[in-house]
Amino acid sequence: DATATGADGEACDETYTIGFSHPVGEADAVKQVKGFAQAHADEVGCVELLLDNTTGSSLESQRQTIESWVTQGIDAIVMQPVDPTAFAGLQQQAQEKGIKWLTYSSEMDGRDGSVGFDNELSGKQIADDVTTWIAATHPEGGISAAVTTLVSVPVYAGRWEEPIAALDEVGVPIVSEQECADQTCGLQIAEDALRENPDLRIFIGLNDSAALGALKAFEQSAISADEVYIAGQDGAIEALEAIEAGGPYKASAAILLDELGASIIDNSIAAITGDGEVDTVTPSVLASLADQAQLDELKELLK
Amino acid sequence: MMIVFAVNTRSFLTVDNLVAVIAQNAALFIVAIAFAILLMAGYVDLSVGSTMALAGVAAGLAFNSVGVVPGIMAALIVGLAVGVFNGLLIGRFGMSALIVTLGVLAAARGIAMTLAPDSIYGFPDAVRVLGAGSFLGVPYIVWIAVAVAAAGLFVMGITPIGRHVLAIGVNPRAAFLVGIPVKRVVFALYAVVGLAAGLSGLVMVARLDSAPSGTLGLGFEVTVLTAVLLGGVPFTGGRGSLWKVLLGVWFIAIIKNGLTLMNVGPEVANVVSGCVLILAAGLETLQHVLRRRL
Amino acid sequence: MMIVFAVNTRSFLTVDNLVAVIAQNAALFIVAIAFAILLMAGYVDLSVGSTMALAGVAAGLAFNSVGVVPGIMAALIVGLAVGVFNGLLIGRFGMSALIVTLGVLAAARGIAMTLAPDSIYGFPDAVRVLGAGSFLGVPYIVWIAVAVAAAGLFVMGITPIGRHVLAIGVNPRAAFLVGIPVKRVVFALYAVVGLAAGLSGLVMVARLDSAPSGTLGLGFEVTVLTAVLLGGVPFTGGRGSLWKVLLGVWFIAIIKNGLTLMNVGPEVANVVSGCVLILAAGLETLQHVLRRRL
Amino acid sequence: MSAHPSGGLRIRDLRKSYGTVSVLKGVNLDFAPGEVHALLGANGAGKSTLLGCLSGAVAPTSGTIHAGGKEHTGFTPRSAFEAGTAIIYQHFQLAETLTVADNVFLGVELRTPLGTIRRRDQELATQAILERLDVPLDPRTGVDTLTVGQQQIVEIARALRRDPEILILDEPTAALGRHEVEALLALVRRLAHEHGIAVVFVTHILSEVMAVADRVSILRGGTLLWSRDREDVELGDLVAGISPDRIDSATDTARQLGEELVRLDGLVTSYCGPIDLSIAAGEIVGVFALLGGGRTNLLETLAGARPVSAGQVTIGGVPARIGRVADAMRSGIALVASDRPHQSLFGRLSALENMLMPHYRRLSHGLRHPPRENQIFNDVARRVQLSPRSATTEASAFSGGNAQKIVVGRWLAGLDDVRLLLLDEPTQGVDIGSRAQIYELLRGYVGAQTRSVLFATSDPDEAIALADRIVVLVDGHIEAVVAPSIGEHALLALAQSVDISKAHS
Ligand SMILES: Nc1ncnc2c1ncn2[C@@H]1O[C@H](COP(=O)(O)OP(=O)(O)OP(=O)(O)O)[C@@H](O)[C@H]1O
Ligand SMILES: Nc1ncnc2c1ncn2[C@@H]1O[C@H](COP(=O)(O)OP(=O)(O)OP(=O)(O)O)[C@@H](O)[C@H]1O
Ligand SMILES: [Mg+2]
Ligand SMILES: [Mg+2]
Repeated sequence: DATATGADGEACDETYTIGFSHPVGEADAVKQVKGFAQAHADEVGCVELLLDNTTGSSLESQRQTIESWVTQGIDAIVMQPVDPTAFAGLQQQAQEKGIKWLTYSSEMDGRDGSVGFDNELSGKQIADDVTTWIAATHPEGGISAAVTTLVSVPVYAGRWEEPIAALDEVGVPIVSEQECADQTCGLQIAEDALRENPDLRIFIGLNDSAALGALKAFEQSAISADEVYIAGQDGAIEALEAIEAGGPYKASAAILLDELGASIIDNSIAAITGDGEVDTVTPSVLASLADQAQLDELKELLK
Repeated sequence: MMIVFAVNTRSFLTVDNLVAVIAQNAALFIVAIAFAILLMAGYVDLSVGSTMALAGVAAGLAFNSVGVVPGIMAALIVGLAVGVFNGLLIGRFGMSALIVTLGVLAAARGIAMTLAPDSIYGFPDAVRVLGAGSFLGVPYIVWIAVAVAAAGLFVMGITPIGRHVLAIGVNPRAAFLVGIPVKRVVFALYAVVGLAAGLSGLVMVARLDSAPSGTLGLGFEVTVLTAVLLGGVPFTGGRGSLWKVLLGVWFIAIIKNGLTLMNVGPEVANVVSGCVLILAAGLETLQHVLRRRL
Repeated sequence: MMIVFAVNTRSFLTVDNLVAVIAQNAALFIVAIAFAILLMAGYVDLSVGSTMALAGVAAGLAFNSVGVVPGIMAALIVGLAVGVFNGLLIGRFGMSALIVTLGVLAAARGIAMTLAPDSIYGFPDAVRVLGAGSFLGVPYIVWIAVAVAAAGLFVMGITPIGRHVLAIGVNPRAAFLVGIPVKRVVFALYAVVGLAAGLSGLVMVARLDSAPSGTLGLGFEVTVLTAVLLGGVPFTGGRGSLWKVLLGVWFIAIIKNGLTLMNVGPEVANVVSGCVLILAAGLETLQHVLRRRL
Repeated sequence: MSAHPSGGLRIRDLRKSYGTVSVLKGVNLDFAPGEVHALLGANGAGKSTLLGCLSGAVAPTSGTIHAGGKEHTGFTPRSAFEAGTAIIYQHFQLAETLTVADNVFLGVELRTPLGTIRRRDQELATQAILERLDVPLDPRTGVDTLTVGQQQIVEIARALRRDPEILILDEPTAALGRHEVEALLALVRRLAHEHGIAVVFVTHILSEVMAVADRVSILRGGTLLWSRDREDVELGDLVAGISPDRIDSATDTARQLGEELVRLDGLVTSYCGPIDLSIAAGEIVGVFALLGGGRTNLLETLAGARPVSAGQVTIGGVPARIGRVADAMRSGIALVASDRPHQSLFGRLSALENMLMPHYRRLSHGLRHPPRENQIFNDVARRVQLSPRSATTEASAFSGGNAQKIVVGRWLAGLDDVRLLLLDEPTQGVDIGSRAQIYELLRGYVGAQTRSVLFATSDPDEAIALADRIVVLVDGHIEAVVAPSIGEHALLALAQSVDISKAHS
C-alpha cells in the first residue's frame, strides 16, 4: 500500500486521499486512465489515490466501494456511477461528511466538480464522421448499418444515441442494435448481421472492443474495405493501429486519456482546496486517417 | 486474513466499519438465509438476482405512483409471485430446478428492463428513512436482516419443518414415504426464497433510493451461492447449519470490504478472492479428514 | 421456435448460416463435450471461462514473442495445467468442486488480466488462417470441434472409460469398491476439461485475432452449463448422452443466432431466451411423464 | 381364524403393471387382526410390490384395498398411515443425516403448542422403543454412523412408534443378527396376539415362518398360489410352493481342498483382531457372528476399503498389499458388500452394466465388444436365475433378491483373476431356490482349486450349508473355528458366549 510523499520525496504536511471508481474495471481504456491518474498523483505528490475493483458494471460492488470510502472519510471521490440515481443518497451522505463528490463522465446534481469526458460528444463525432463518409461513398444509399449499445449502463447512452439519430437522419436503416461491449460479441453480431443483411456496410461500436470484433467479420467477408465504415470509441491502441492500416476500420472517438487521468487528480484537489478549476471536459478527438499527426500523437501517448 | 486486513487498513476493525458491513450486505444476508434452507432440501434458485430487480422495479414504480406502503407490498408480492412460479414448475411439476431458474433469471431481468427502461428515482422521503434510518443506533435494514436470520434459525433449529427440509435433501423418497408432503414443502421453500428476494430487492432500493432495472442485483446469484456453499451446505443438500451460512456470508462480505479498504485493483482482487475461496475449501476438507481420524 | 426464426429472417435456414453457427460456437462445442463428460461423473468445473482467458492470453503472448506453434502449445499447456490443478484439489484431495472452481474462476481471470493489462493483438498471419481459413469448404475450427465431439462420442460410447464415468456418477462408493480408480478418473476428467478449455481459448483467440484478457470467455461457464443441462445431463451426474448434449449446445447457439438475426433488443432477448429455457425444461419433464405412462 | 368384522385388511383383485410388464395379476388376500401372516414367494414374485401398494409407495393399477372400515383404490403414504398401516421397507428409507430419534419421529413429530419439536420427549420415547426391541442404541446418534443392522432396527422402531393396526415387514430380518431376529420375532408375535395387530411378514427364511406365522400365503408370478393356516402346512409345502423346480444341493459330497492359498497373520483392523487364519485353495470359509460382531469390518478391511492397523495377508505365498481397494484387487481380492444400494448397486445403470462393471477393462482391448458382453451377461443371468433376464433393465427396477443375484453374479462370470472372493451376506434377500443355486455356483467357482471364498453371514443355516469351515467372531476376535457339522445350536451358543456375559457386566 503506497503512502504518499511529496513529489521530491519529502514527507507531506497534508495528504489528500482521492478515490476513483469506474464500473467497468476490466475495460482496457479504464485500466489506462487509472494508470495515468496514478502517474499524475505521483508527480503532484502528497496524494493517495484509491482505486476500486468493480468490474462488469456491478452495482453492488461499486456501491460497497463508495460506501467504505465514505465510512473511511476520504477527501474526494471521483466516480462514474453505474446508475447516477442509485448514488444520489450516498452523494449527499458523503458531502455532509465534507467529502468532495466529483463525477467522471456523467451527470449528477449538486456535485462538487466533474471530470468530463463527454459520451455525447464522442457519439457526435462518430455521427458526423459517418454522415460525411456516407455522403462521399454511398450518396445513393442502398446500405444498412449496425450499432452496439449497453442499455444497462445508461451513462453511455450518448455513444449510441447520437450515431443512431444521425443515421436515421440520412435514411440509412439500422438493421442491428444489440448490446455488446467486447470483441467476442462484436464478431458474432457482425457475422450474423452481414449474413442477414448483405448490404450492411456500417458498424458503429459502443467502444473499440465491439468494433474490433466486427472488423474481423468484415475482413473475412468479400466486401472491399473501401465500402465499409467501422468505427469505435475510446481510442484503444489496437483500434488506432487498425485505423492506420487503412482497412475497414475508419475512425475512433479517442479520449485523451492522459489529460483525463490528470484531471481526476487536479479537479479533486481544486475541489478540496477551493482553488482552481473543478469542472473540466477532456474533449474526445476523432482519430482517423484524415489526421495522421493526431493518430501518431495518440499512439505515442499509449505506448 | 482478518489480521492482514486489520494491519493494512485504518478502519477495518472499527465498529463503524463492522456495522456498515452488515448494512451493506443486508440484502445478501436475507437472501442467503432462505437460499440456504432451499439448498438444504436439495434445490437451487438461480433467479434471485433478477427477482430482486423485478421486485425493486415494482416497488419503485409503486412508490412514485401510489405510495410507500403499496410500494413495500408490491416488492413483496412480486417476489412471492416469482417464487410461486418457480415453486409450481419445480416443486409441483418436477421440472429441472437449474434450467427453470436460469430461465427465470433471464426472463425476470428482461421484464424488469422492459417495465423500467430508465432507472426510477425521486421516491417519497419515507423510503429513504427506511433505507438509511436507524432504531437504537442500528439501521432498520440491519434489524430486518437480523429478524430474517432469527426466523430461519428458529424454523431450521427447533421446528419439524427443519427436520423435513433436511430429510427431503438427504433422501426425498424416504421423506415421501413417511408422509412428508415433499412437493408442497419444496413449493413453499421456493415461495419463501422469492419472498426473501423481494424483501431484499426492497432493501436495496430503499438503500439506493433508486431502482435501476438493468443492474439491480446483477450477478447476485453467484455471490449468494458462493456464500452458502462456503457456509458448508453441500450442493446436493441434506445437511448444513444456518450459523455456518451466516459465517459464510460474513466471510464474503469481509473479504470484499477488506479488499476495497486495501485499495487493490480488480486483477489482484480477483486473484485474492479466488485464492481465499480455494483455501476455504481446503480448510473444510482438512477439517473433515481430521475429524474422521479422531 | 425454429419456424419463427425462419419466417422472420432471411438467412436463418441457409447453409451459410448453419455452418457459421457452428463456427461461431466451436469454442462452446469443444468445452461442452468435455464438461458434459465431467458432469456425467457428477463433478462440475465453473472455471472454464477464465481458463479460456488465461490460455488465450498465454497463446497471444507466445504468438507475438515466440511463434505460432509455441503459441498453440502454450494455450494447451496452460489449459491442461489449470485442469490438473483443479483435478488435484478436487479429485485427489476431495475438496468441494463448486467452491474450488469458483475460486479458480476468479483467480485465473485475475492472473490473465495481470499478465496482459491491455489486449494482445497483431499476431502472425498463420493465426488468422487458423481462425478464418477452411479446408474442403469447412472452417478449420469446425473441423476441430467435430474432432473433439467425435472423440467424446467414441470414449463415452465404446470404451470402458465411458462406463466407468457413469458408474462414478451413479454410485461413487460402489465404483470404488469394484476397483475403478475413482480419484484418478476424476483427476483425468478435470485435466481433460482444462485441456478443452485451453483449446477453445485458442480457437477464440484465433477467431478474434486478438486476446482481450478482461472479456475473453467471460460468463462462458453459465452458457456451457446451460447447454449441458439442456442436453439432459442431470446436475448430479450418472446419466446423459453426448448426442443430446450436442443438441443442447446447438439449441443454445440457434437461439442466440436467431435472436441476433431478428435484431431484438436485450430486454426482449432476455425474456425470450428465458421462456425458451423454461419451455425446454417443461418439455423434458413431459417426456419423462409420458414415457413412464407407457 | 375367523375374519374380523372391522380391523385388518382385505385386498381385492389388486393389479399393478409397469408399462407392459404386469407384476401383480389380480391378487385377493385377507390379513386378519391378531394374526401373523407370512407372505412368501420367489424373487420377483411381487411381494414388495404388493406391500408397496399397502403402504402408499406404489400406486396400484386397479383393485381395491379395504382398511380402517373404508374401501380404497390406492394409498398415499399419509393416507396409508391414517388407515393404520406401518411398513418396514426391504430397502430402508432413512434420512441418513438426521439422528435416530429424528428418523423415528420423521413426519409425525411431537410438538409443543408453539409448533416446536419436543426433542427430549422424542428421545425418551425412542429409547423406550429401542429397549422393547432389546437393542442398546443412543437415540441421538446420527443414522449415517450406524451399521446396516442398526439401521434396520431404526426402521422397525419407526414403524412401531406409529402404533399401527396393520404392521407390514418386508424382509425385516435380512440384515439382522440372530439375537435381534429372535427379539423381533417375539415382539411380532406379541403385537399380533396380545395387541390384536394384523402383521404381514415377508421373508425368505423358512424357519422364521414356521416359528412365527399363523397363516401363510404364497405368491407366484404375481398371482396368489395358495393361502393356508400355518398348522396345515409343512416345510416341504413351502419349498415346493416357492421354488417348484429346486434341485437339492449336494452338500454331502466330500470336496477336495488344495494347499494353503490365503493366510492372515495377526491382522488387526479398526475393530477386529488380531486374526490368524489360513484358507486352502478351493475352500469356502464362513464367518459367523452376531450383529456388530465385526464381520463387515473384517471383510471390508481385507478388500482394502478400510485401513489395516497391523498384520499381514499372504495370497499364494506372496504378501498382498491391501491398503487400498485397487491394491487389494491387484492382489486378487474382490468384495461383494452387504449394503447393496449404497455399496454395490449402480441403481440407474442397466443390469448388464452392473454385472460387467469390474470387468470392462479386461473384456476390451481399448474398445468394448457389445455382443460378447451380452453373451456373458446372458450366461451368468441364466446361471443365477435372474428374473427378468433383461440386460437393459435398470438395476433399480429389479426386485431385492434379483439385484443381489446381479451383484454376486459379477464375480461368478469367472472373467477375472480373483483369488479370494469376499462375500458379505451373499444371499441376503435371495429366495430359497436360488440360494441353493448360488451355493452351487460358489462351489463351482472354487472347484478348480485356484480360488478361495470367505463369506460372512448372520444366518447359521447359511453358514452350515455353504461353508467348509466356520470362523465364529465375537467382538472382533476369533472365538472358535469349527466344522459345519457342529450344528446350529452349538454355533449360536459359541457366538453368544461372550456377548451374554458382557451384557451383564
Ligand atoms: N420400477 C419398476 N419398473 C419395472 N419393473 C419393476 C419395478 N419395480 C419392480 N419391478 C418388477 O416387478 C417384479 C416384482 O418385484 P418385487 O420387488 O415386488 O418382487 P419381490 O417379490 O419383492 O422379490 P424379492 O424377494 O426379490 O424382494 C420384478 O420382476 C421386478 O423386476
Ligand atoms: N461407521 C461406523 N461408525 C461407528 N462404529 C462403527 C461403524 N461401522 C462399524 N462400527 C462398529 O464396529 C463394529 C463392527 O461392525 P461390523 O459392521 O463389522 O459388524 P457386523 O458383524 O458386520 O454387523 P452387522 O450385522 O451390523 O453387519 C460394530 O460394533 C459397529 O457398531
Ligand atoms: Mg422384495
Ligand atoms: Mg455386516
